[in-house]
Amino acid sequence: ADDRSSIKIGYAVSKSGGNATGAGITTIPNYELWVKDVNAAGGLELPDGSRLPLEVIEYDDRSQTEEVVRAIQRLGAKDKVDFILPPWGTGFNLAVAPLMDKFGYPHLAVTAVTDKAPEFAKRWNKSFWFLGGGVDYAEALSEVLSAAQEEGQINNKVAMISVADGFGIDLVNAARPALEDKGFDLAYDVTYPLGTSDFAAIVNDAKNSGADSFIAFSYPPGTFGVTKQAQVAGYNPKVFYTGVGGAFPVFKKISGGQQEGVMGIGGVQSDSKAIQAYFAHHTEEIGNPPDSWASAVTYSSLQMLQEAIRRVGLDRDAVAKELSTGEFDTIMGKVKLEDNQLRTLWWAGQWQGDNFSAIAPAGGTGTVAPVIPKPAWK
Amino acid sequence: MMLDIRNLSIRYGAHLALDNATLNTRKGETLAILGANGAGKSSLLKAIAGIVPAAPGSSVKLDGEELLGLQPHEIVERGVIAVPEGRGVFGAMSVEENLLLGANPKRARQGELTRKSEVYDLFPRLAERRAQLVQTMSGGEQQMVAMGRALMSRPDLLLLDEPSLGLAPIVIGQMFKTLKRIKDAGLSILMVEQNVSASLKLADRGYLVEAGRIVGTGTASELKSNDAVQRAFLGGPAAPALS
Amino acid sequence: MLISTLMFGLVLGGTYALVALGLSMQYGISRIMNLAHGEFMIAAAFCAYVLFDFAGLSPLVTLLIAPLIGFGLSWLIYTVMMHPLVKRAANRGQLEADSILATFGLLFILQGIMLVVFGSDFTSYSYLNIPIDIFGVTIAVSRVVAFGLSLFLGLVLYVLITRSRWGATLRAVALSPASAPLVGIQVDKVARQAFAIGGALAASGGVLVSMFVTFSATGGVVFTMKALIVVIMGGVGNLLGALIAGLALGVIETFVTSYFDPGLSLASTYLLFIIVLLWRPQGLFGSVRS
Amino acid sequence: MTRTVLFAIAILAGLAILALAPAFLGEYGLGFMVSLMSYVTLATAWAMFSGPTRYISLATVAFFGIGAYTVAVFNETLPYPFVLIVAISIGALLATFVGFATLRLAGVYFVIFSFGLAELVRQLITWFEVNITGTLGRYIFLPFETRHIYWQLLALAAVTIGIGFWIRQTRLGLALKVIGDDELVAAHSGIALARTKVLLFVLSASLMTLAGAIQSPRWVYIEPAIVFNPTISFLTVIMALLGGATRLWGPALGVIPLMILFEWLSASFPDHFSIFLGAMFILIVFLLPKGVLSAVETRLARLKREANA
Amino acid sequence: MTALLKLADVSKRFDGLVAVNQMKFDIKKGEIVGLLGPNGSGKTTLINLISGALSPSQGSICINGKNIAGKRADQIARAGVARTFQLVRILPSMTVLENARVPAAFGAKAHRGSEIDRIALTHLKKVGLGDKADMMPGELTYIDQKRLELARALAAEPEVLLLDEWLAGLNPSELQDGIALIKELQSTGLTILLVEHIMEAVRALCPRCVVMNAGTLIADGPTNEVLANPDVVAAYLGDEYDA
Ligand SMILES: Nc1ncnc2c1ncn2[C@@H]1O[C@H](COP(=O)(O)OP(=O)(O)OP(=O)(O)O)[C@@H](O)[C@H]1O
Ligand SMILES: Nc1ncnc2c1ncn2[C@@H]1O[C@H](COP(=O)(O)OP(=O)(O)OP(=O)(O)O)[C@@H](O)[C@H]1O
Ligand SMILES: [Mg+2]
Ligand SMILES: [Mg+2]
Repeated sequence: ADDRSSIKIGYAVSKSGGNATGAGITTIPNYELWVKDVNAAGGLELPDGSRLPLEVIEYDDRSQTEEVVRAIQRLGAKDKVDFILPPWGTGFNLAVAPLMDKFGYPHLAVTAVTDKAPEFAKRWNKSFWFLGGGVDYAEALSEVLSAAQEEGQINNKVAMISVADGFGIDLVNAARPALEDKGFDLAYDVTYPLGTSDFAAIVNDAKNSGADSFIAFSYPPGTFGVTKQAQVAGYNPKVFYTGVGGAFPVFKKISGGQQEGVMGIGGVQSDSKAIQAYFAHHTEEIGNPPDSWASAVTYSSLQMLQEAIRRVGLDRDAVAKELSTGEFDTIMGKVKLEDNQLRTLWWAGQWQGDNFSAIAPAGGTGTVAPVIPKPAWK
Repeated sequence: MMLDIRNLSIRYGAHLALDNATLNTRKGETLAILGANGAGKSSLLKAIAGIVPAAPGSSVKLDGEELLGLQPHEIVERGVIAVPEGRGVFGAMSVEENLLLGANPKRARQGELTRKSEVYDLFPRLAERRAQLVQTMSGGEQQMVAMGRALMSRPDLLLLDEPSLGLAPIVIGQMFKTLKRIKDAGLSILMVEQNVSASLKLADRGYLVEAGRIVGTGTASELKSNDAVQRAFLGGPAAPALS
Repeated sequence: MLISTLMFGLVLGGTYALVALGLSMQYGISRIMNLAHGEFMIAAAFCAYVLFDFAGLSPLVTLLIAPLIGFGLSWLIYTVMMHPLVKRAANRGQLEADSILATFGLLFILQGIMLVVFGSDFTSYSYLNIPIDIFGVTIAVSRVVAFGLSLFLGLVLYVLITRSRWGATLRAVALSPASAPLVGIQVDKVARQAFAIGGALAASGGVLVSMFVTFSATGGVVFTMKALIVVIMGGVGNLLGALIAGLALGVIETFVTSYFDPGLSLASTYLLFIIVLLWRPQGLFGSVRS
Repeated sequence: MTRTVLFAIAILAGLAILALAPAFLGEYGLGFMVSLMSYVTLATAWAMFSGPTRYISLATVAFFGIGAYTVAVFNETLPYPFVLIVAISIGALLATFVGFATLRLAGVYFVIFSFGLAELVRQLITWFEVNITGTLGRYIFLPFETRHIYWQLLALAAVTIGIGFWIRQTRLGLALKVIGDDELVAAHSGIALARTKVLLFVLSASLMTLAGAIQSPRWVYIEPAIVFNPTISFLTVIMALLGGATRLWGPALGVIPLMILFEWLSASFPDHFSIFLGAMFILIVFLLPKGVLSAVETRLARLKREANA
Repeated sequence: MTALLKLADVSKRFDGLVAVNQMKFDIKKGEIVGLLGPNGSGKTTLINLISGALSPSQGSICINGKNIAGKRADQIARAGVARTFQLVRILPSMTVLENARVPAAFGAKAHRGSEIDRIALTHLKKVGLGDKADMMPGELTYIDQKRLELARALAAEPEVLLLDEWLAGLNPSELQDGIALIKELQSTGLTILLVEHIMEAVRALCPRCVVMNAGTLIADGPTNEVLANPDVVAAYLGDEYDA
């Protein structure tokens, strides 16, 4: 912090192309919000108490891996930014991981769901993995279902559909043994291709399977398609679980205001003051509320970065070390990474009232009890 | 006077295909344009029909109104119908549809059905093949379609580019008879034809084109007995006895 | 089971046909392979969404307005952008290449504008997402409406194009634009008309689809591709062909989903498409000819 | 003769300079060169078949993706050179099959067929992975730095252009041109249509497959949706058309300005990239109707004429 | 002397239509035979069958005793059959010379290197296009395009040449040149099957004619006899034709 007048932050995200929707909901608004917040406070605070404003360099990776790789090379080698924020998506985070490592940037891989996170955290020791792996979500869900079954709320049949991409398959591969372990019978279990737009036949078959629990390890817009189709078909399983998108604010509109009781991946501690403030702040600044899964995690990761810099300065090795070992106050509460991974995460949530509240891990901080059965669609 | 062409020049890039041609037809007259290959005959017809642009300074007037600068479809609406080289039929459509389209110009809507049956009388082959796709027909049959379609447009002036090309002798005979009938009905015809003897039999007057210039004109009988025409067009060295 | 599969398939196929009709006109008649077709649909979908969400206007009302805008806009685009290309093109191949490039550019512009205006979020609203029982099968009314309309539009246009004189001029322009002027057809005007009608169809398709599909600014390509496949399968410019091909795709997809494996549903459509092309290289029903 | 020698020397010198690029280009510049070489290979290989025959193929990414995917599947079990051989074999096999299957298709039917093919391959691989192997998403951990990948791609691009040059010298090139003009005439002149077309298609596809295989280690994580991204096919077509698909150097010359344009736009207008890109495209179509190469040539010819005058 | 080209029971059906029906005739080496018939009688179809553009529904077509029926066009071309097209087909993006180079490189002899250029130029000169070698074929007149097509067929150095109305569209004096050109070709030992509607040319060139009507052979023999045959007159020549 000698003669510099700002801190350069760079990132490359999908602003166009197929990934723009995902990035546009979870990643970009939070980056913008954070930069705004920091600069409004006079800049990023350094150990000596001085503040330097953030200067942002952003690129559009156009949803192409090669582009995101190149953009990171550009940020690291040409723009020589001080810190690089991660791109959106599992694949993209993995694609940039070796480069981030090579350039020595701490890599806060937030929107990456992978069971190999422990391995990766070792391979690239400045990488941090925030969103767990398929096994975590699948096991948490099977816990929820198993508890409900023990209560006699649902039968032991499950209808499960999954989208044929890395995310859906990771989850379904983990869910099968987890559910069977708990004595569930997979009455219907199919995988549909990415890009499927019509779920009439699938929902119909799921309905006919006699299962009380319906699980869709889906991606938007599939998540929305399944929901609408379930409403049309009058499909009212006692548990209705969807994948990505179920926790998006737009889900309320998509379900025609009938989101109550719908479960999904993610969830937040909706009674936490910090989270409520964050939601309000986000809505005010960005124009719409954040999603209730990875948005808060994204913002928290940025808060961690900010705090680490405040503690140790701009030295990237030191920041990485601090992120790895320190404890941080974030909107998600106190956060401490374990082996460079965020493990204190909410794995499943449910729409209760206006909030998508965390319901798993059972008994974890801020989780609420699931409401089963879900009220029928009107 | 019906068609009045003055100083018509046509350029393809640097190449002057037609050089200051001046010619005219009277109403009901049939003109034959004679000339060697590449002389510029087809280009002349195309310019009248508006398919190729004329060089500045040219003028083509129909009943006193300038045609140059009009779009081809506007020229069609004035009754000038062309059957260009290569015929321009709608290959992927049926015979019937080609004729229907022939009657597309507004001027041709009236009396469409009678004209169609006239055309079918004229070319019974077409009547047999109403529904056949034109592209699957023989070359001669396609020529009939083109002629039939032009007649459907109720032309005042027909521009024919080598109408007998590829037709069997029996059909050529019939066609010239038909053209005679068309002519007698009062239509004007401007015809490029290599079958010189047949065309001079039909035509009232003719023009000789050579290398883009009009080098001679005369009545059909004058041309028939003209030495140069004899040599060039009526059999050349094979028929010197005629001169 | 069989009945329900068939019904689901037909209704889905109706959507495919709907998506394809506009492109069939634009590509089949005007010879413009409009890669921005899907973006047009998305724009219409946003239009329906905004009017519904903020002005409470029923999409069925929008369905009367949007096609007019689509028509006008496409008219303009043809005049300003496509016409010079058409005039310049020495042959069909040249025009094809040029129009692919130009409409690819248009695609990005439209997508970019929508990204700026509407953001990248998924957008959806529910209208007529209410069940109706047909032959004991429960289907969303919105989809039935879309199905009915695509059937209606497809058939009406088909009849017009194959039976009327106006249709014959359209086909003449499609088949041999060089010969059309000989029979007094103003090629430029007809091609513009067809392109504009294609735009109107795309707009109505977009409005209808918006009632039951979640869309986003970047999602147009999916529609374009489906449309292209349907158009080609049915025969370029052949609206009845497009209708039947669309329905066939929907039915096959649903049958594979129900009786075989949903994982192969999309593969099966491509497979069907490829088999059809190999079997009948000019599409199921040939091109524009009757 | 001396001209040919000079030309050969110039080419070799150019290659040598390019090969030394890692020494003076930073990581960023090198990354840019990797993309550049990759697209030069793809566009040149594309034009090898599609230029003369005028069959616009959107199957580029089918082969590119197969290359990448093969590396993802075998990189842990086979030595790298063998992986490349496997990739090229699979690509060539598919191309042979597709080549023969599509012989009867022309024009836009071929265009959409080739697009459908890419999607079909992607769907089938996905299905296979989901149902048979149960892994979707594979990892490539090969010890390659950017410069290693760059050198491989540079060599591949050079080979591709070399093959293009060689074809032009042979009867094969002439045969292709005739096929592009009129297949019937070609056949009646004694050209074996099927064999010629398939041969070229396979050659072109094999090069594309290799490009994908070589580039893939850059992405670490491979999923069908990532490697079968249709954008790659579209960009390849556009670059080749922009440069001039019927010329040897055309496609390469189309790649360079577009890559620079992309780079500039995505840095200068990250939020409006699409709009500017689209506008640029339309401008290009209108201003350079015959491609960059011929525009450059006309300009040069005019300069020469003015100099002489 | 055995037949160079021998057709036995050759038929071709299109959907319902029998375009060629059990055609049967032989052509000896060096012979020049006229193939006549009304429009749509199947002449072009027969040419297509012999040259491999279409494959026969039944029958055999032998060249030098080898059956080529059903072989691909390129195989037949390499077996020594060359053809022209009724509607000219040039290769528009290649120069005149390149057009002619193609068969020299791929035809029966498959020449290499500079030999290709030599052969191509020789044949261009032969048809009178020697000075237009560097033009684009689109700039040629229709007739010159036909010349180019002939040159292209000749550059394949075939044994059998199939001419589909190659003389159509020539004016009378050009016709004489054309006839002389074909005579010259024949004198080099080329075997020619010639489809033509111009009787003058047929008489001048072909000692023997084969006549088709509706796909069927109706006459085969010396030209004078054939043209006097009442069936031929009725179907093809018409009363007007003053033989
Ligand atoms: N589109 C064109 N581009 C360039 N030159 C052309 C074009 N069309 C014709 N020409 C040239 O113009 C001249 C006249 O051509 P035109 O077709 O009018 O001759 P024509 O008298 O009809 O000959 P033919 O009897 O062979 O049909 C020829 O030299 C020809 O090469
Ligand atoms: N591909 C096809 N499909 C259907 N019918 C066809 C096809 N090709 C030719 N025919 C028909 O076969 C018959 C013979 O046609 P062909 O072209 O051989 O006649 P031709 O004797 O060459 O006539 P012309 O002297 O007019 O050129 C015609 O009636 C034609 O309509
Ligand atoms: Mg002419
Ligand atoms: Mg014929």
